[in-house]
Amino acid sequence: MQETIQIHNETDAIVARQRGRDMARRLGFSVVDQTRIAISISELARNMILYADHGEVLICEIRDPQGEVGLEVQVVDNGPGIADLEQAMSDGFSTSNGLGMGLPGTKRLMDDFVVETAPGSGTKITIRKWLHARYM
Amino acid sequence: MQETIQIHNETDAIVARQRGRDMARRLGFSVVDQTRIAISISELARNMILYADHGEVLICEIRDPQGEVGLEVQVVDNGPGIADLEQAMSDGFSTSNGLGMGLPGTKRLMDDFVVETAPGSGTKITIRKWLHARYM
Amino acid sequence: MQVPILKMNDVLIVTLGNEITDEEAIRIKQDILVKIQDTGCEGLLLDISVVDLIDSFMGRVLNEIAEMARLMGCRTAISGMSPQVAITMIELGLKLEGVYTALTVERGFDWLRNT
Amino acid sequence: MQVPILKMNDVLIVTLGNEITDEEAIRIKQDILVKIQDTGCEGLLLDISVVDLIDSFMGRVLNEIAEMARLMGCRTAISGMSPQVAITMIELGLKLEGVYTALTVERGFDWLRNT
Ligand SMILES: Nc1ncnc2c1ncn2[C@@H]1O[C@H](COP(=O)(O)OP(=O)(O)O)[C@@H](O)[C@H]1O
Ligand SMILES: Nc1ncnc2c1ncn2[C@@H]1O[C@H](COP(=O)(O)OP(=O)(O)O)[C@@H](O)[C@H]1O
Repeated sequence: MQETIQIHNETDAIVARQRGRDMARRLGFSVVDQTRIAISISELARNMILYADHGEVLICEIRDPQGEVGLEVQVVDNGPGIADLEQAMSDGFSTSNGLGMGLPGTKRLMDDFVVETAPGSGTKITIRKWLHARYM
Repeated sequence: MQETIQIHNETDAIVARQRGRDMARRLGFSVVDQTRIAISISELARNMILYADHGEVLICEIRDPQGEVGLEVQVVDNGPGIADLEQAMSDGFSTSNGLGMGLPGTKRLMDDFVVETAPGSGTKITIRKWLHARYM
Repeated sequence: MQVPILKMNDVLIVTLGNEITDEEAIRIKQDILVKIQDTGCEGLLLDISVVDLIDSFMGRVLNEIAEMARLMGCRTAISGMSPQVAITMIELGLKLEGVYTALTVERGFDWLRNT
Repeated sequence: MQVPILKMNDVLIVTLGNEITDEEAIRIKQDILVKIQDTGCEGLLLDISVVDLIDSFMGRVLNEIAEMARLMGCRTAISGMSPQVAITMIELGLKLEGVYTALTVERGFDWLRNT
């Protein structure tokens, strides 16, 4: 299972989080995990609109070497990138008078959280949730 | 429609915000938008008095290429300018024990917010509100 | 989306939907505040039982409505938050401050009528 | 502008106008505090129903009056804020803390008399 959603405005972000929730439900995630995934997609997609204007969200089913089922979301843009990632990942830091909870909060909600970014080369954030998390 | 108000003291700032409100009303802006415009003029004109001693406020009707009606305010002074604009734009930053909400707050209230400034060459802040904002 | 605002015994009741955009949020705020002024109601009940998540955007909207209503002299209660919404909201790091919370519409309503 | 301060049943009532300058703000603060001392009133009602915006200057004046009155042992209620003032004040980023808010003069007055 794999889906790609182009993100240009908030309505797209709402569609993407709904798709994430649907796929999570089909894979057998609990309602709480479905919500963790949906809220994470919402935060990252809104960031993309705000800081990078547009981009895309890929949602897919994954398996690890042991056959463990998971859901992976990639949020990819060609925006300005994040210069100081450590700062951006800290609770309350925001360059837009936002709450500054999006990145650190999403990290708390998911099992895996990986950022690839550099100034001028866009941002790719990959998040994963495992059906039976070995660590939570 | 265009008006220029010379700003030397707070009474002038009060006149300027009243003129902004009047023009906004004539252009058909809602009472809430009229208030957003008036409060923004008030903040910027008070800053001017405080940091640059005096200056002027220009209020005019504008149209974008698609014919969309808007109201533009230019707040111009020959004061010391702002050395670190990013810092000045962050919530709570003030060099005068102020609340530090004037610049970031005005940005939130308006549709467009542009600052041109350099140390020693004064400050020009241009703000706009569109009658039917395409992005809010 | 035009959000209907119900008036019942001096309490305004608003049922918030799931997919509120920025523009809708701005309109909802204005509609609620004008209604407070027009009706003189001192209680506002936001029912969120159909809301399936509260992200930082929605959290901000709820906090702003409650704070704006308070400035006018009207108290806000929020009813019907589901367990998954509560858990994920706290994990994300959001807070709802200065708002009374109730399990059901009935209890939120009773609280607003009796304070 | 000389702001009249009305005393009614141990509550001081002040109607604030729209265009308060720094100097007037200073005088209003002094007048109110002296009046609190002279009358021994424990309640202060600031009616802002004609105020058409609260910018950071006005927000600071209101907060200062309330805080000074509190230090003297007098509680403050603010009544009559309009929807557009509430919305823009919050969007600007201002807060009114430690102040009771009421929809109308009557309700603010009742609250001050009963607490
Ligand atoms: N896709 C992105 N592109 C560029 N910068 C970003 C992106 N996402 C987040 N950032 C930066 O990281 C900061 C922190 O993000 P976040 O924790 O979500 O808080 P907020 O969005 O409230 O500011 C943002 O203020 C912004 O500077
Ligand atoms: N017109 C101006 N000229 C020079 N500096 C200014 C001007 N306007 C604002 N500033 C600087 O920007 C800072 C932030 O302004 P603002 O957000 O309005 O907060 P505050 O006025 O409460 O300090 C001010 O403290 C000042 O240092």
